[in-house]
Order: sequence, then structure tokens, then C-alpha cells
Amino acid sequence: MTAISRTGLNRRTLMAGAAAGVLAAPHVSRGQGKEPIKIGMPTVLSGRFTVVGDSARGAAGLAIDAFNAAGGLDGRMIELVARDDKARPDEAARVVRELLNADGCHLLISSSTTAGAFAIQEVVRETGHLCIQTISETSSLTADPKIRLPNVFRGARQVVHDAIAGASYAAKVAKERGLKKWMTNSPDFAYGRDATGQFVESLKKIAPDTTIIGEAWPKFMAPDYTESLTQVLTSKPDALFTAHSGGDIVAFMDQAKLYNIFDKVPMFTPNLADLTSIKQIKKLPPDVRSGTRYLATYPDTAANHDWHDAYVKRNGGEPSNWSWETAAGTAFLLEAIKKTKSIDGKVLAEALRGMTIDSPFGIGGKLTMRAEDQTLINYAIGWGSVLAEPPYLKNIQDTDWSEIFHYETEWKKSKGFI
Amino acid sequence: MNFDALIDCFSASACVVTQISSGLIIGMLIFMVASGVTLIFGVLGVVNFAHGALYMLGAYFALTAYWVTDSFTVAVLAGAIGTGLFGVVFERLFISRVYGADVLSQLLVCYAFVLILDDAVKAIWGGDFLSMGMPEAFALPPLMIAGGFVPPFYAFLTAFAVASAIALAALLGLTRFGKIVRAAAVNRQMVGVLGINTSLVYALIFGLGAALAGAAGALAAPVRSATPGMGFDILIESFIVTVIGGMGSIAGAFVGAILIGMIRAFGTVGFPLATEGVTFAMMAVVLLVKPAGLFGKAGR
Amino acid sequence: MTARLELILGAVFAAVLIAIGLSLGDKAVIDVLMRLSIFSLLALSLNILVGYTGLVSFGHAMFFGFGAYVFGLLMQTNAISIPAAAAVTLLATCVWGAVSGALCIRLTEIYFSFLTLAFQMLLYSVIAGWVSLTGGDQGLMGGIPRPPFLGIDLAQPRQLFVLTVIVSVLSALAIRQIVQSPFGYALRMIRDNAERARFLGVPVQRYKLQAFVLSGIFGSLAGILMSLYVSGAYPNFAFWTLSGDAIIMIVLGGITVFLGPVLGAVLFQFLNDYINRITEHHGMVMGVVLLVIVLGLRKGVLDVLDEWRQSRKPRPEAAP
Amino acid sequence: MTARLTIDGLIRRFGGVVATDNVSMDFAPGSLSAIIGPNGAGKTTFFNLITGKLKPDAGTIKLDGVDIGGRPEADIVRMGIGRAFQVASIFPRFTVEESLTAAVLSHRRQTGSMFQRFPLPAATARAKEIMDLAGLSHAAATPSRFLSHGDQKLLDIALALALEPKVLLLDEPTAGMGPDERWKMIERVQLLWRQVGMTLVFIEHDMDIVFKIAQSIRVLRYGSVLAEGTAEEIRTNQAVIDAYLGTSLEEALA
Amino acid sequence: MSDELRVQGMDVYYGASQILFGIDLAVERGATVALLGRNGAGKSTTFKAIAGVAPPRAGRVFMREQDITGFAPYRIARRGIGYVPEDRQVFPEHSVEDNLRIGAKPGTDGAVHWTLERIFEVFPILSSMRGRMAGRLSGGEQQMLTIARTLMGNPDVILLDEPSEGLAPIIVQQIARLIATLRKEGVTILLAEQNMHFCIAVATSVAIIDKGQIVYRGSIEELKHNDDIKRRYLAV
Repeated sequence: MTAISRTGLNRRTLMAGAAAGVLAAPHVSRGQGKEPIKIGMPTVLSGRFTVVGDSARGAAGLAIDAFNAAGGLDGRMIELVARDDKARPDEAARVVRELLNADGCHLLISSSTTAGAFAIQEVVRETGHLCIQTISETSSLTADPKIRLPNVFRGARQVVHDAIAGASYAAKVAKERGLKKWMTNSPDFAYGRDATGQFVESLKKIAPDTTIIGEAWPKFMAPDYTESLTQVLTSKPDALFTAHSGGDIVAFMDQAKLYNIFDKVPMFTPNLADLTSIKQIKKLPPDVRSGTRYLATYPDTAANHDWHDAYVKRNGGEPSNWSWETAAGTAFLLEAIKKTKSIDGKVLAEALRGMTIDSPFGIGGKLTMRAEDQTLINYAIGWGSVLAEPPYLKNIQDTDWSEIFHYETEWKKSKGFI
Repeated sequence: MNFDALIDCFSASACVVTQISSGLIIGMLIFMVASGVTLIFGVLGVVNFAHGALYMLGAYFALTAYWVTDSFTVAVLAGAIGTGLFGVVFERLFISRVYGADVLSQLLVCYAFVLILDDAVKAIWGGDFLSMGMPEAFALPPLMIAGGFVPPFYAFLTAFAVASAIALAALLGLTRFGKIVRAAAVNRQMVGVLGINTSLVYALIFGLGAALAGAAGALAAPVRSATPGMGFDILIESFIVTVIGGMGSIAGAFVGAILIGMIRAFGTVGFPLATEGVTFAMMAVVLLVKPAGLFGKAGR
Repeated sequence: MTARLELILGAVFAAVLIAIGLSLGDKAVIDVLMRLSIFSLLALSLNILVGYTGLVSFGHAMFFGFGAYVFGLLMQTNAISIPAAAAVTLLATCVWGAVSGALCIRLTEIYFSFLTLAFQMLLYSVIAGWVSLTGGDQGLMGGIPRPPFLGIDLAQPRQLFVLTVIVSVLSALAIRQIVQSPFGYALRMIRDNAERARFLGVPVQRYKLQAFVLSGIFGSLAGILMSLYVSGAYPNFAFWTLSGDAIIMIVLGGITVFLGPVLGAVLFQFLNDYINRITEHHGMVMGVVLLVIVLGLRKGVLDVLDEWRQSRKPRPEAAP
Repeated sequence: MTARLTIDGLIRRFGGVVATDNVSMDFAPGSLSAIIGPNGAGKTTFFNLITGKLKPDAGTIKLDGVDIGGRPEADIVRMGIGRAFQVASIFPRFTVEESLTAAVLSHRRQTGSMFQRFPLPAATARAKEIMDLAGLSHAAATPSRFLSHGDQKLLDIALALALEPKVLLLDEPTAGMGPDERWKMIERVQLLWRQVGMTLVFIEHDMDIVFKIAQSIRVLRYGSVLAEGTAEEIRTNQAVIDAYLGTSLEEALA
Repeated sequence: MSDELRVQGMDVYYGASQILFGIDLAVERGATVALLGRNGAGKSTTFKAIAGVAPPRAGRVFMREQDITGFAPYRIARRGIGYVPEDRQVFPEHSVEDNLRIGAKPGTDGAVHWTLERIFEVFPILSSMRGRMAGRLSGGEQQMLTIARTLMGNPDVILLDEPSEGLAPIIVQQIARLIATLRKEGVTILLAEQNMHFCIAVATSVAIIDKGQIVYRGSIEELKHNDDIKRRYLAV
């Protein structure tokens, strides 16, 4: 029996539903033992981002299963209530309210995509519930003090970290290979703009002699990149950066392949070295550089291999970047619960600030929840050349977190965040 | 806005050739879908909001067939024929019940199927994106034409779409079936009185429209990843194309599709963030100036 | 029913809703009631066009989004009070409604529908594309400030709830007044037989435009309430799927009976929320429910009841 | 006595076809006239020209000496030419009383009001008068779509009456009715005409009806006036008989 | 001789209003029966009901003793009934030849008596216009075309609804000659007309319909000499 429940449709629910009509009355499913701790998870379970929700739910479920198997919190089990937000921010806001108010969830793991994450941020700003964001990597969510909330933590990577890591790596390659003229091609939505803007900014700082000679912003989820790819052909850059991800980067590369664009132009992306993406690429161009998203072999530790195998065993498919992010966020939450023996949001928040846990995804097996901006740091992040076969990435260069911190601080200052 | 870039592009044959070819490709896939929309509207009088979902079905049928047989030809046939058959059944069981009904009923029946099909695809093929990859036969370097690049697969795709357009025009213009179809569009009752089973004709037309969408989905499969809900964008685009070209006009759909393709291809160079707005504005202008569309007959 | 009686019933209804919401003290109930109020208002406003004037708009959500964004942006300036911002927003809606409406009503039937859709998508692409102003796909970020006015503090969920219910019920009464006025009957004449109406001296085009603008104003008001409720505005508010949802609502509930859209909004939200709670395959379930209603009932729920009621009336014999 | 409605030299072409070919006729105030003619004779076109639905290519149409030719329909309606349609043109979802009340409101230019409640008592009172006149009172609360065919046509006429027309044009008031219904209908029309005292012109195919009630009969054929006169004159007019029965073909076929 | 087509007690309604009241009609094989009546008497409705376009609410229709009541129009056509509607209804944007081809089908016996060549022999005027858009033809030519189009379906019975309506005398004569030719070919014809003289010229027997009821049946000879009937139901 898994801990994941879709709020069982029991008789009581039905009767309450019938009696109260549309007033989906709060119903706390009382089991035999103690009342479970309910964690609400708004996420995408339909449409084009179903993969996000599946990844997140599977990862959180794995962690919670283990927690419950170990006896829960003094015998109290944790129940995960995952619900579809249809990748719509307004629906995400509604679902969160419903999870909190109707289902009586005590805590939240928000696995909504960026727009939904910001909508959820506004809800918990009002309700004050503790919330771990595990999918949105958009920097401002926690970096911008106007948006950051004391009750919201990010268990996901952050765009600015990726951008600095990428720029640092790209700068080295650029120096070696003389890549001066760069182009970008990224989706026109929050994550795409953020990832690209911050990469470009960082690259200019680290390698001042590079220039951006063109940028393309295909509509987000646009199935077709032809016109922006041909623009690359016309502009003849030395290298290209893209922040497409998931199915889009696969389509992007499939379409680019037709023009043999990346035969001559090296491609840099933070998003390709992920098991769910890389396996879909049928023909890999010779020179593609990617940041690590999720690979069973990075970090190449027994803990990571074991986690990967456990995930596959429980959920069937391969874990994705969203899986490890949610796993990390969930681990922090569970660790805080264990430590404080509480489910009070304020108590947990206090414990989470600055917490360091053992994790397969951290540098040296440790992850830290930075106190000052309540965001995840010290996760393993590296860049390398993409391979078509396992281990999918070679010559991985680990990013030095001190470099990330350095440029991150500069970036924050430039934004007026600190 | 960057009109300098646009001017630069127009002064270089390489850029012009490349962008025109990319506009053609974009347009041709839209045309394959839009031709079905316009055909079904023109003959059956139904605005098929579920057409994007049929495109999606085509892609998934093609993917499955490709995995089983490893043949792209079989994949395209499976996409087209499978979706076409689905269309015939869909028309007989559901669409035929809303002929002559108000547009609201038609809209809702189709919308219900969009919901059902998106979900069914997720249930059958899973929610993850799927990719076919380029078939061996097309894994070739791009052709060089006047300094511009044209990938062989896209040349094939364009040729396929143009061939479909010609075949469709020939079918409707030259064959007895086509003449019956056009006659039924004008006067269904009289065609029936002449001993022709118009219900069958309607089902076949819906099936044909569905098959075109399915073929488009199959053709897109090597270059676009398949996900539930993937038909949404192309549905909207084919509506724009249909409205601009004239509801019911195949030629209009062809011209409209190329127009949209070109706006996107050159818009990316000159006004990358406004291309979508421009297409909607164009649709609004056409509706206002010539509500029946560029090739539509007034007062349908 | 007289206007006075309706006013009393409306007041009683609002009072009951508020009493339920506040006395249960349950946030879930308040949430549900607020959303129902807002979507009922959206559906009612759309039905001025669809049910009473016979104009099927596919783009009604543009007013919802317009209201939410204009209001949200005004509030984010921190320079204006809530009622003033709402007034300015509704005024702006009038202008936008008059401009887009003047163009849209020149067309009829499916062409009208498509033109409204085009205008809506135009607005949507402006919202999605003008990132520096609107925040693009992330919506208006940082929340919508809700400074107290006249002793009302809308940052308090319970006060916002009370206000939302009152505004919605008042708007519903206003819409009721409009559709029951001589003007409302002129709209019905246009719906039933525009040619005949013209021949009886009804200025058909002018009235259509007025109906378009009025429907927009109430749609915009629903958007304002929504932006207060979610403390933000999102591009989805102006997307065609929301227009589609609004159409589904009125078709579910019925377009010929005044409260049909309200019932439809309730049914739709119930289906949406409840199906979403019990199954991941909400698409299939919702699709099947829609099919049953459209192909089975062929009308909205209240339409069916109304038809049944009318058909039970004794029919007169032919004129003696 | 001067005519109420005077038509002079009216011409209307559709492409190459002359649908109305130099038609001149006039109708005295308070007269009751029928227009007959084989299918395609241009009767409905003639009505469409008078009511402004079509614009004449040439000729004049004068109502009490004022030329109304080519004016917009709405103006002509307000000037006093009412019309009922061959296929009853009504408001299917309105009850009879609502339909007439709305028509009265429109006539009184009161439909713009959003702050009053429909129906306004004064308008209802007037609607009831018209209902009585038209013999529809028994069906006051019936939705129009449920009315019998005959009552629908009566309602169409009653709608026109709400505008208090000086001239009322009826296009085949008995079309599509059973034998008994026709007589009831036409008696009702005759009664209306007597009570209201307007000028009434109707198109009709049922010759029994035409001959029984029309004071004067105009015969149209191929768009032009073939004959004009009383029932007896028309009945014996050889040209009219030929137009209806056709000329003998036996010689041609021999 | 057996009845090719028989109609029994047929009632037809449009919505709530009854148009036809218990129509009985029989057409013998090879006969040319005229259904005479004034405008609005119910001739067209009778034809529409037989052709399946306006299905009867009561009564039965038999074709060669087989019940075809309630069949879809195309099935009725395939049973050998060809229907030429009064308002012609050519396909205006199709050429004359295409109009004819759309109508082409073998007869109930599987044979093809009417080919394009034969049609053009019988309708020389259409031959010279085979490529022209049907919408551009004159009224008389369109009438010829609809008859020819129906013949292409090799019908056993042809329902001709007011073929002479609105046509110039010279054309009416041509159509009358054509009907005579068809009769010689053995086609059974049911003809609706207002034009009594036309009927007298072409028909073998006559039925008169008035206000939705058949009020008279008889031979052409009888009708010719029955002035009372003529005046009551047909003339002014």
C-alpha cells in the first residue's frame, strides 16, 4: 500500500458530497490508527506536462513510503494528496486552497510549474502554511525579497546557479575554442527568459570578449522551431545556448538535426543531461554540452545508484530532474518533521532554515537549505559533453559552489535584492 | 522590433531561401490540418473543434506503427488511415447527431472529445513526451539552394503536403465523388434524391478530413515530440488559416497556411515577440473586411 | 416577479450565503462560495449575449482578463483605492467593449464567434507578450495590494468573501433588471427574429452593441473579484479555454432561464472540482458528462425543466 | 377621393430578369384589395419594393402623397406601412401577449429603457386591445412557437397592427392552412379591416376567398399588371383565364 | 396492368399544420398521370412525401407493391423513383455534364438505358452547353437539365413537379414534346401541374388536388368537358 492517496472516495465523502452539493465538505479520512499527517501536492497530472507531475509524485512517494515504513512520526503516517493543477496558475491556486481548506492538508509540497508556483506563493502568503517548492527554478521565487516568504522553501535547483555554472563552463570552452559569437534560442516564458538572461549576463562577466549576436524566443510549447533554427543558419554563430527542456528540447534538436546546425555549432544547454530527455534523442550531434539534470551516474555514488534503482522499482519509469528535486525537497521536510516531532509550520520553518541533510544529490553527499533565502544549495552540478549512450555525459566538470556564490551575490546586488 | 534585421534578411538570398522554406514547412503542416477543418465545415457545416485531437491521434498511431515495423511509410499510413477510420466512426456516432444543431451543441460535442481523447492518449501511451526520431532515409544533410538550406525531410514534407493539396483538389474537382461532395455541400437533399447515400458521403468526408489531420500528425512525429494535448496549437492555427482563407475553401486554406507560415518565418527575424499578435490581428481584419474570407463565397 | 420581490429575495439569498460562509467558519466553504459567486457572475454576464441576444461569443473571457489585469495593475501602483480602481477599470472596459463590440456585431453567427475569439486572443497575446508590464506567463506577481477603504479590509478573507457575495448578488439583480426591462425584451426580439424586430422599428445594431458592452462590464467585474480572490491575475483569465468554460457553464445550466447560468456555474465547478478530486482521468469523465448533456438532454438542465413546464400548459385550440 | 398608396411606373430587375415591370396601381383609403397571379408573377417582389426591403430601379411609391420609394424599411414602417409575411414571422419564444406588448413598446419608442420593468401597463393594455381585435386573446399566455399555424399567421398580422399602420400588406394570409382554417382566417382579416379602417392589400391564391372578400382585384403576370377590376370582371377576363389555365398545346404537339 | 406507384391515405404535416389529408393515388406502369391543382393545393408536398423528402405522418407508399414508406430519399431513388422538384435545383456551380454525371446510376434492373450520349440526343440543347455552369442556364434550360439529370438515374417512375412553371410558351411546348417522348420510352410519369392545357396535351389520366385533398379523378377526355370541375378547382 502506498502512501499516495487520491483522497479515497469513501461513502462518507459521497454522502457529504450529496448533502452539501457543491460544497466539497472537508473530510478527514480517519484510519484505524492515528490521524495521518496530510501533505498536499499540487502538480501537473494532465496535458503536456504530465511528466512533471508523475516525476514529482513518484519521488515524494518513495521518500514518504520509507518514512512510514520506519514508523512514521511516532506512529503517525504521512499521506500524500497529489492533485492536478492542469498547469494553470488559477487552477493551482484553487487546488492549493482546496487541499488546505477542504482536505485539511497540514503541509504543502508544491510541484507546480513556474506560473503555478507563483500563484501558490500568493495563496500561502495569505494562509501561512509551510510549503516546499520543488519544481520552479525561477530565481526570483526565493531571491526576490518581495516574493520570498518565511514559510516557503525551495527544494529545487535555481536558475541563477545553473546559469553561473553554465557560464563558467561555457567561458572555459569558449576560451579554448575561440567561441566569440553566441546566439540564444529559448522559450518565451518565465523559466526560459530567466535561464537565458542570467546565463548571458554571467557569461559576459566571466568571458567579457563574447558577444550575443542574436536571440530567438519561440513561443513556449510551440511545437515548431523551424523559423528560429533557420535564423541560426543565417546568423552563423560560434555557439548556441538554449533553455528548452523536456519534450521541447527533443523536438528542438530533432528539427535542428535536419539542418545539421549542430554539426558545426556547439550547443550549450542546462537541460539535456536528464534521463527522460536524453533517451528520447535518437541522433546526437557531435558537440553538445549540457548541465547535469538527473543522471544515475552523477554524482557517481552508491547512494545515487541505489536511489535510482529504488525509484525505478517503485514507479516504473526513469527518474527525471523533477524527481530528484522533489526527492530533495521532501527529504528536507521529512527530516525536519523527524527532528522537531512537529507538524507546526513555524517550528518546521525554523528547523529548515540552514538545515543540512545527507542526500545522494549533494556535493559530498550533503545538501543544505540556505537560511538567508530559504533555497537549496550545494547540490551536485556539473557540465560535460553529452553522449548518446550511458553514462550520457563525459568529462564532467564539477562546478565550484564558491564561484556560484560569488557571482550569485553580484547578481543579487545588481537586482537590488540585497 | 528589429526591422533592420528584416531588411538585411531580404537582401540576402540565403536568408530569403531559408526563411521561405521554413515558412512553407510550417504552413504545409497547418494546411494539412486546416484543409480537413475547412472541408468538414464546407460540406458538413460543422466547425470541428476536435480536429487538433485527431492530429494528435495521427502522431500516436504513427509512433506506435513505427516502433512495431520500423517503417516510416507504414507509420504515415497508420496515422492517416487509423485516424481516418476513427473519424468515420466519430462522425457516425456523434457528429451526425448535431448536424443543423446550433453551434453551441457542435462546440460542446467536439470539446468533450478533446477532453476524452487527450485523456485516453495519456492513459494508453503515458503522459511523457515521446519522440520518433528521424527515419534513416531522411537522415541526410540539408540541400543547398541559392545559399539557403532546405532539409530533405522538409522537402519531402512540403512535397507530400502539396501532393495532398493537388490530390484533394483533383478528388474534389475531377472525380464523380468530388462532384457529389461539392453538390452535397450546396444541396444535400437534392443529392440524396438522386439516389446517393449522403450519410455515407458525409462520413467519408469527415474520415478524409480526419485522415489529413492524422497524416499531418504522422509527418510531424519525426520532428515534434508527442504529448497529450499536442493538438491544441495547431487547432488554433488552422482555425486562423481557415477563417482567413475562407471557411470551406481548400484553396483558401492553402493560401492562408502559406501566409501564416511566412508571417512566422519572417516575423521571427523582424518582430519575434509580435508574430502571434500579428496573426490574430490579421484574422480580425480579414473577418471585418471580408467576413467570408479571402476565397470564401459571401453569404454562405 | 416584481423588482421589489427580487430585491428582497436577492438580499435573503446573499444573507443566507454569507451566514453559511461565516457561521461554518470553514475556509473551504468560503472558498467554494466565492468561486461560485465569481463564476456565476461570469456566466450570467455571458448569457446576456448568448441567451438573451442570440450572439454566441467565444471570446467572453477577454473581459474577465481585462478586468483582472487593469484592476490589478492599477492597485499595484499603490496610488489608488479599491473602489476607485474598480470604477476606472469598468470605465476602461466600456471603452474596450465599445471598440471591439462595434466591430464584432457587424458579423453574425459563426463569424461573430470567431471575431470575438480573435479579439480575445489578441488581448491574450498582449498580456502574455508584454512581460515587463504584466509578468507574462507568471501573471501579475507580488500580489494585489488590498488597502482598507471605508472600514472594509479585503485582505481579511472573510470580509472579501462578504463583499464578493454582495457584489455578485447585486450584479445578478442588475442583470436581472436589464433583461426584464423593455430593453431586455428588445434583445429577446433580436434573438428570436432580428429581421422582424427591425421591421417593428427596433434599432437592432445599436442594441446589440449595448448588450455587448453591458455583458463586458459584468464580465470585467467578475474578473476584478477574481483578481482580489487570488490576489493576482494570470494570462489564463483571458485565454479561450476560460471562454469555453463559461460557455459550458451556461449550456449546462440552461440559457433560457435566468438562473440557468448560475446553476451551470455551480454544476461546472462541482464537476471540475469533484472529478478532479476523485480521478486523474477527469478529462474522460468530464467529456462523457458533457456528451450526455449535449446529446442526451440536448439542452441545459433548467431549459429542460422550463420546456417541460411550458409544454404542460394547456394549448389553446385554433382561433375560433 | 385621393389614393392612400400610389404606385407609378415601378420597375425592378434581377440580373436580366424584370421582376416588376412598369407596375402602376393605387389603393384608396380604407379599401380592401387582392393581388393574384400565377407563381413567379412578382407579387412578393412587389410587396418587398413597397416595404423597402428592395430598392426599386425606377418608379415612385407614394404614401399620402409622400414618396417613400427606396427608403429604409424602418422608416417606411414608422410612416405607416405594415406587413405580415408569407411564412409567419414571429418571435417563437415570446408569448402572444409578450410579443404584442414588445411590438407596442417598439412602436412607442420605449424599448431603450433599462430601468423599467417589462411589460409597461400602458403597453399591455394596448396589446390586449390588439389581441382582442385579432382574436388571439384565448392564447395570450401561449408561447408563439406552440400556436397553431393559423394563430401564428394571425399573430404576425397583429404584430403589424401594433404599429398602427395606414396600409397593411398581407402576403398569403391563408398559405399552408387547411380548408376550414382558411375561412376563419380570412373572416378574421375582413373583420380587422372593418374595425381598424385601414387600407388592406393581400396576396392570395385561394380564388374563392379572393372573389368573396376583395373589393378590387389586381392580376400580375410576368411582373406586369395583366388586369384590374372587380371579382366579376376578373372572372370573365379571357387573358386571366389563359394565364391560369395555360393556352392549348394540342396544336403545337400535333 | 399493375400499379407502378401507389399512395394510400397519406397525411403530411409541416410542423403542426397538416398539409395533406388522406391522399390516395395510383399510377399504372407506363401511364402519364397529371396531378392538377392551384398554387398551394398540395401538389409539391405530395411529391416530396413520395420522394421521401417530407416523410408522411400517416399512410403508405408502395413502389411495385413494395412498401417504401419512411425510406431515406436515396433508397427511394434506388427503388426507381426519380423526382424532379418544382424549383429545379440544379447544382449551379457544376457544369451541365457534371450535373448529369452526379445523377447517373443504373436502373432497378441493373441496366443503363440513359447514357450521356442518349441524353444529348434527346436534349440537343444540353449537348451544346455541356461545359457551361448550370447556374448560368436559362430557366427552361435548367428545367431540361433537371429532367435529364433524373433520367440519368434510369428511373422507372419520374415525378415531374410543375415542369412548365414560369417558362415561355415555346419552352413549354418543348417540354411537352419531351414528356411525350419519355412516355414512348416506357417511363411512367406522375406530373404536377397548374396548367390544364399542358396536362391535356401530355397526360393519360388526371387527378385534381385541392386544399390537400384529392377531389377528382378521371380521364383527360372527361376533364376536358367538365367545365364545373375546371372552374371550381383550377380556374379563377
